[in-house]
Amino acid sequence: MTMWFAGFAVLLVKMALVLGVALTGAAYLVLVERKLLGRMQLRYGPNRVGPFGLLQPLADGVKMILKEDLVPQGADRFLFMMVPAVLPLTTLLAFAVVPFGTELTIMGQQVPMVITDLDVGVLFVLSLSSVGVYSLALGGWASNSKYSLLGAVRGVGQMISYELPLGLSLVPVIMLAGSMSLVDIVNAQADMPFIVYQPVAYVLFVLSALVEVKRTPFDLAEAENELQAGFHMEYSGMRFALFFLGEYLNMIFLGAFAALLFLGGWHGPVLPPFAWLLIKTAIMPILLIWIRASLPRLRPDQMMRLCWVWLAPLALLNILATGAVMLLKG
Amino acid sequence: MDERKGIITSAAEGTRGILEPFWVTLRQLFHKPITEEYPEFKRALPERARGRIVLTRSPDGEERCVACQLCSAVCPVSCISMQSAVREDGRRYAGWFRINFGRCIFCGLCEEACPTLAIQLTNDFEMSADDPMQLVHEKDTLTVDHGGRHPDYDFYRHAGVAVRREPGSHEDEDAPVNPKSNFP
Amino acid sequence: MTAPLEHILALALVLFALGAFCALARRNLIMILLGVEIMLNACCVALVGASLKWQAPDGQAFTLILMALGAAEAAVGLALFVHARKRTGTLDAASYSSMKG
Amino acid sequence: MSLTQALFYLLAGVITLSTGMAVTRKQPVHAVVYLVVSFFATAVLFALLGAPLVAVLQIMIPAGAVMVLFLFIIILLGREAPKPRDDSAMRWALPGILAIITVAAGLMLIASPQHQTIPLAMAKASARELGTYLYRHYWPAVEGISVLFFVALAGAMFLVREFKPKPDAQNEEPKP
Repeated sequence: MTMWFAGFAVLLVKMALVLGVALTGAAYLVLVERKLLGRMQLRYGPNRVGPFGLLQPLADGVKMILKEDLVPQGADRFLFMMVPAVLPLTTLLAFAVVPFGTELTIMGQQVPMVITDLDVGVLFVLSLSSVGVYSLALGGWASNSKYSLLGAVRGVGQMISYELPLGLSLVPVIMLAGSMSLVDIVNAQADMPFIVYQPVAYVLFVLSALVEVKRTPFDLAEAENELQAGFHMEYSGMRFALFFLGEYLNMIFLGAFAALLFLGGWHGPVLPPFAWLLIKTAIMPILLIWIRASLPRLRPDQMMRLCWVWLAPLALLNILATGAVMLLKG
Repeated sequence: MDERKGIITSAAEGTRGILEPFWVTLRQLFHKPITEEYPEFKRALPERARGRIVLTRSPDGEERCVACQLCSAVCPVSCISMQSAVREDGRRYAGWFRINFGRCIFCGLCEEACPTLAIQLTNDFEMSADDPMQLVHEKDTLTVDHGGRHPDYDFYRHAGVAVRREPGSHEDEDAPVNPKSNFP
Repeated sequence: MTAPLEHILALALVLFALGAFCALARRNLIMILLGVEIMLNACCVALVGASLKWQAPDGQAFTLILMALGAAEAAVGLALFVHARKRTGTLDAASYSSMKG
Repeated sequence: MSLTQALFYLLAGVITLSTGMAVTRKQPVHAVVYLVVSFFATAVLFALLGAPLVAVLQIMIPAGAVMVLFLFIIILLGREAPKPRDDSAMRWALPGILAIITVAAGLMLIASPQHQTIPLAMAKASARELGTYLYRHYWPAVEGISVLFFVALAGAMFLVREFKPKPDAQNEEPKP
């Protein structure tokens, strides 16, 4: 019984740690994005609150909490109030299967550095990402606003379309690792990260991930110059902040996911495993910010065409090729 | 795809079109920002910039405003209000004068309407406040002790109060015409 | 141990009845299709329970096939509704009566 | 009563309640939201009944994809003007009675005294075993489903294509 309680306590501590790291990371990712975008556009970005603007996330948080929480007339009140929680919730749940390193030995006990090592980890993550679509669809619908509705229709269309290449791009990795558990997948990359064998899958994954987090050049759901702010236009204060938090958590999560599936997870020389994972996780958000600074927005039909004419068939061909090579090699 | 170009040329051009912006943004990342940071560095505003409204004084230190209500009438957002009063010597002035800067759009029409050049727009624009009521300025905060853009002009030297001097001795005034000497 | 098989089957039965009720009583085409989805879900519950009872993966395998079936059915059904709505401007099942003698 | 047993009855209650709410909602969006709750609870139930792969796929396909599709179509088609003749109690009576009779009969069968309950042991099917089993024994079904998907895709694309009536299709007389 004491063992059970100890296990439970360790689990709670792990959850608190992951929650704290993820939320702080998301808050500071906003700062990093604003700074980087600023420098890429020949300006400074936030530099007033604290040294180098380091306290800016705190100031943003205080501002968001103190802002008035508006519910538009004719809105579906209950759905409108509840929906912003969906996106951060699903993303934080997905962090439960992310392993942060090899096992840790505390007081003679082997403690795995993952909240739960699910047998079907990759599928779990994909299923949660498909649930995140609800925040968009319901948020846009419940606001009772034309722009929100149009944003929701576009966003749902793009997200359910791009789940296909996202899922299919991960199949070769699962085939190579022979398991859907993230720990097993990372352990299978001890010698060589999968990006070496699967560069096409990595590119497909990054492109689909870009669509899944709805960022430029695929931010059609919130295209400012056509739809004001799209599906979250009517939200204000902390509810709006929750949408934002969800988006940035999602960026970090996709970074961690790509690091685990393609870049070899925590494996790396010299530095401790956790540091390697952090570095590899940071690649994706910074890439996404860089893309945002560089490329203009696509048209909806161009985006759908990219998905169904190029990405999905390419992902299928990649699976076929991987299978053929694996068969030939035995 | 352009029909005159081959598929390889257009693919190469497309790839270049996608990749080149990345190089541009990366290069700019290491440039010095061109931002001029505001509270430390303030740009000199042009003379005619339209900012906070003031009530100026004539060279002898008297208020220029004669409370004629023209500025209030012309104001498109109706942010100016006042009450006129008359001094014992017949000189008019504003009993109270109020501008609601929360509504003011700084269009400058009041300045154009003013016959005495009393109301003027300055190039001070830093007037934010926590409370909207702090943006309602009264006469004591509006009045300044100089003549603004026209330091030498004095309305009462031309008109306004009862004429005390001989005709023709005022500023810019020609000698009165003698109607009897004007016959051909 | 978990609950007895009978209780799982009872749950599946209640769900199936609810789905059938929805498909029969509602007039909105979307609600009818939702009823069908509920019935499919009830079948899944029964199959997974049975799979646990006999310790055989057949039930779970069939659940997967049923899910795929449900997805295909929803896709075609909803495409039909979009088509029908485009031509007639309504989703009321009672208004599709042009074949009535 | 063990923890898993209590969890089962809790989930059964949630599923029944939310499905019941879904069936009776006027607004299709609310019905879909309740049904999503029901499907989520079903997914947890599957995990409880030793089917983790099915549970995850339950979240992914019915709760994540199909219901989003429903929501998408409802949003796309927009709100309809309320009909003069709405769902009345009379129209619901017959299906309701039929459903209640079915449930009552089934429950009586289950609760009959000569029938003894079979408690289930805990078990868990691993994803790998289930996949192997599926492809070894039911590969024709998997192939059939994939063909069905292809046909469904083609059918859906055929149905929602731009509807252009030919200008003179009806008036044109067949030439002799």
